[in-house]
Amino acid sequence: MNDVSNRALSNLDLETPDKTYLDSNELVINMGPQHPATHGVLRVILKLDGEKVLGTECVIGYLHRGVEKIAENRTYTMFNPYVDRMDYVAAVSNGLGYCEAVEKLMNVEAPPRAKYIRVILTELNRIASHQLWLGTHALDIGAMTPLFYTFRDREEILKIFERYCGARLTTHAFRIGGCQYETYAGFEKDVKNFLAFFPPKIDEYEALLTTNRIWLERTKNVGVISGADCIALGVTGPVLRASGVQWDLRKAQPYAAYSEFDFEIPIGTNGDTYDRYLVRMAEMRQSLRIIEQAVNGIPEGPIMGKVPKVIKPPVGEIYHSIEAPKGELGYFIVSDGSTQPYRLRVRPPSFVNLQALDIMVRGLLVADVVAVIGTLDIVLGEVDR
Amino acid sequence: MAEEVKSPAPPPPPEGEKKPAAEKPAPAASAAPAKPAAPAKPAAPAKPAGPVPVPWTSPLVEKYRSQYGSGLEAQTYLGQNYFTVDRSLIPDILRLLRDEEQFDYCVDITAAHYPKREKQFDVVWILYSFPRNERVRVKTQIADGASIPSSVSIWPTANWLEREVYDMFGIQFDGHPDLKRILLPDGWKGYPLRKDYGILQQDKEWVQINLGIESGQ
Amino acid sequence: MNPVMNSALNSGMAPVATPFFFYMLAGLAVIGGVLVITRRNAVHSALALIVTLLAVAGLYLMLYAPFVAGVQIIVYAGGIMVLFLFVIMLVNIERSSKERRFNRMWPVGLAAACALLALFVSAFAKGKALFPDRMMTLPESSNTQQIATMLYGEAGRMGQYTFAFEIASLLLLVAILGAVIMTKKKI
Amino acid sequence: MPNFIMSYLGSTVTPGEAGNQFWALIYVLIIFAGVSVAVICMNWIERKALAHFQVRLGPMRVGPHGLLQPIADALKLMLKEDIIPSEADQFVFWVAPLIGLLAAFTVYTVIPFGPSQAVSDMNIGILFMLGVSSLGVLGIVVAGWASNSHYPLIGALRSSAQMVSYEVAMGLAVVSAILMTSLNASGTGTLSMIGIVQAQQQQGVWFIFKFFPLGLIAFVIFAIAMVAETNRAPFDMAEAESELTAGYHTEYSGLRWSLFMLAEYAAMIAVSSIAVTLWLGGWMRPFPNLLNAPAWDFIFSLFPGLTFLGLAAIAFVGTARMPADSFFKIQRIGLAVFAALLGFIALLLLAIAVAGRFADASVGARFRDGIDYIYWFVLKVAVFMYLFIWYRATWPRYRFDQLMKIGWKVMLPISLGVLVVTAIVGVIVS
Repeated sequence: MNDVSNRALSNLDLETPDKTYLDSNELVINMGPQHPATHGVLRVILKLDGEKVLGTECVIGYLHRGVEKIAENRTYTMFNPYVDRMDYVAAVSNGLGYCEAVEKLMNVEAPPRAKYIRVILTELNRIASHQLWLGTHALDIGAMTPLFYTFRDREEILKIFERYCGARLTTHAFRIGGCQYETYAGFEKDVKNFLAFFPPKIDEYEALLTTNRIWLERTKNVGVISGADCIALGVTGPVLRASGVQWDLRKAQPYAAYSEFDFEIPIGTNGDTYDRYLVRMAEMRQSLRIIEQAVNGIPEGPIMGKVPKVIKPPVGEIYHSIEAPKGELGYFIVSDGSTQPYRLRVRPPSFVNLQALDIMVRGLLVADVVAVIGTLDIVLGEVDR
Repeated sequence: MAEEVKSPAPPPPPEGEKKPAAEKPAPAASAAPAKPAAPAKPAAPAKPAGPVPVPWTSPLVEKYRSQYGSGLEAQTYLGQNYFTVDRSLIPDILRLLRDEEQFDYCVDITAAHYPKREKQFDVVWILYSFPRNERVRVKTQIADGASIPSSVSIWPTANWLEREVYDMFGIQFDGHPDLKRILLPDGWKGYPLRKDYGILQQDKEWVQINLGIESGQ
Repeated sequence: MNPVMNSALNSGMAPVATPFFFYMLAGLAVIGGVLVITRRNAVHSALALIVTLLAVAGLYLMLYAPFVAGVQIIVYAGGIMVLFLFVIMLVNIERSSKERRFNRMWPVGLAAACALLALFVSAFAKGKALFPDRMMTLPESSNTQQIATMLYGEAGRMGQYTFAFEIASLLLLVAILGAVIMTKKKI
Repeated sequence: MPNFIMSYLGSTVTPGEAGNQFWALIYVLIIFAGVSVAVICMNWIERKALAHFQVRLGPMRVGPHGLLQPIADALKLMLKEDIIPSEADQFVFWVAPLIGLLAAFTVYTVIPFGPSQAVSDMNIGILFMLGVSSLGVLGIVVAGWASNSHYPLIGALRSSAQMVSYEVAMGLAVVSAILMTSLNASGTGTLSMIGIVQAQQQQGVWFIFKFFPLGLIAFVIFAIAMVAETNRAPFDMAEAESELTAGYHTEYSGLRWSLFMLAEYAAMIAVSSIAVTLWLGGWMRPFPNLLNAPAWDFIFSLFPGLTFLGLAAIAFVGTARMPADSFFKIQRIGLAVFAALLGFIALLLLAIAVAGRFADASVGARFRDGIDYIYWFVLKVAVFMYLFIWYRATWPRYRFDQLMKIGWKVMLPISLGVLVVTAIVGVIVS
């Protein structure tokens, strides 16, 4: 443990001695904020020896919008759409976390049918997020084609979102207390169609990558992080699970209706990029399992709990977190009894996971930095908020 | 422009922090559910007061209370446990929580600003224990300008989290290896998540110098 | 009359070996050589050196030594110069271009150059005596095979230079191994 | 005058051999134009094929099925502002793309499209080709350095190391093929490109099948090395867009950038030509010794015409399948004209084939054979071009150290072993 902290703490000396860096073998280059492989506006300052990475420093905040400040100036209801803009590839998960946190603070609960709808949409969103990850990650490693395959199939999920709530990306699907919309006619059929449609597509992705020699060489033993390091660095989600820690908030502290479903938590053993790939691929299959159970067992009933028109939680504070596709997404809300949060803190998984980049890439090559950024699956909208 | 736009309804400095101490023994049993958020929904609009914090009793708390006495309060609110501890106890408590109670995962570090209070800031650690599958929050109050020991040596993950708190609230963390702004640019003046920082406020000087525009709005 | 055959007959055996081409290539080689030592920027010098090497390869072609010309291009222009550039790119051009170009050794260099010049002049003056006029016979197509015979010998017989060639190969092999050992910390 | 032209067309020697400089110049111009057109076609085919690999359509707007897209691109690139970074080394920055282009195109002087369809038959042909194509790396290295920027510099470093390394394995594979040329009565081999193909003809076997599997292994090594030599996926480290934005040509734009692209594609065609010449029988049609009756000659000489007929048919079908909307009127007409053009070329080629069969003039027959040779050569090269695209669609990118590991630790020993075994087997056989 101490070892980890030392490595994570060791400061980078990014000063270039006397501007003659070409003289020595050390090269400081700026990866980003405009760079094709930094997934947005991440800027990584790399200190290189030839192509070997001696150290990194992340410069973030280019997309900072002050979401937490905005929250203090909006009512609980008005703030709901803002959370979609953090991790915009998993907007549904963000909404679920926020709505559940406020519900918990108000001590109300969504009705079972709403919970099932939430589970279905959130798991679909998890698949969509993982698809986007897979496509961009493969593109970073040089395989162009999976990107187009995943976008093709992600379209089916977005169509379901669009039919359900009108939006495709920033869905704003849930409301505090339940769901705004009843499922549309044919929702279940659409979801079931997707359940039949998607498994062969996962096989297709895997046929392209899983046993591909180059893919194996590029991902095996790259960006290795141990489970203990993950915990010390607060890394959660598939990255933690790929390091062999079987921990998923859906099982550990079930929320929504997850306690009613039967699914497994896929884990890896080596904690390398390849294991993270396998874990996410397996998670997509598990998500399909959950969706299948949910859509078959979806109960009838109201979709909105008994919440007042004006959301006014009592004085107090609450922390609620869910398992977002990237890791633990938490909301810490302090209420002063008014209609606006007194303080709303988002615990963003991408932000915390990104911290592990440095110890994951030290000693690797530039090409691996790209692979590791891809495998961390960060979304800069969430890192910077 | 800078100051006129305050939050539309300036929230009163909540006394939520004081209240629990006063009402601690009172109607606890009726309102506070034991573990999950209870299905019993309060008929919300009528009753202003919801559930209130109740004392948290567990061997863990007893142990610490006997060790530290009055500097430490343990409470439960809506099934979530938290300590309110004196600032001086912070490094000890955090280290003990990790080393002896297996709270090996620091989920989050954050703060809240109460400008009308004497000790203006609440600093909150949200901890989780993998072996116990249990969360606990540790809260402390500090005054503006006061510093607080860094917990980076306890949980490496605290590095960026503390930097963000510093960035947003201006709270100093002693012993942090690299305490500088993280989300805002380095030369920025002001700490945006303080309550006296308006939502439209910005560091105009920085914007004009670095972006070459009059205003970022 | 077939114009193809016609032109082939008219131009004779050596259509390119004209004084014009010789002086052009020789001039290029000399200009390149001068540029190599006068440019402050090492990369410019390297490019000039490539020009020189290519011009010399052209001269080899004119001397009916196409194999040597090809090897010159592959080994020097294509291989060694790339490595040169590789190294040059890693040193700081800006600083080295500010340094004095000629150090205290320049009188020695000048003396060596003068001696070489004197040698050339004397060779040119006594050329008739040293090299009998027009004794060189043009090989019918290529000297590649002759080189091979000299180096490797013909069936059952050792070549003129086989031993020297093998020694040189061995020397290079040793040099390669030495380089590998010196640069690699752990083998 | 026609006699004059026919004597060129029906000549049995290359212009270089004949020493006719004017004729050589014509050939050079034809090859330059031909390669440029080939690069343009390749550009379109690559985008279309890649698009269809990736469940999308590719260019569809400029011209029917995007047929005019390369031309539009070329125009755009020519008209773009020519940006030279202020900190760049102006002269070197300017000269770098020219080096690459020059090296890529000079190679074509010795590529034999037929026994006499080459600019010159140098007796060190293959050596010259390897040497000149290895000069191409200079352009890349110098471009990366002159940009005075980090990503191009890293790209250039990678590229130079990569190309120098793979040249070794490539050269050894080539030598093992050259060894095979000496397996004749006189025991002397040849470095001449034409000579190598003729040796395959004499021995009655493509060198890829010679001493099976030795020839095949050498060929495979060459086929891998040539992908690395041309910086194409999965060895496109020098321009890996996800790591180095665009590698050595990050700072280049407009015409200069397009020169790099032109050089890259020209180099791809050149190395494919080497592979075809050395292992796949060059210009020879399938089974030239087995099926050598004049009737077979005639049947095989129909292939070029039939190919164009097929292309014309595809274009016609495409025209018929276009939506009937008036919006597509111009596109439909354009495609129909294109199809008609292809059809016309097809008919011309068929007419030449028929004329060559029945005209007794030897010149006419040789002219027909010339088209035949070029057709088969281009067809074989086209297969390689398609493989380049296929690789790019399928594989992720190697990491630099892995690439070097493969080059030095796998390919070099194998090619060395193949060379030695080929020599031993050759001695035993002869």
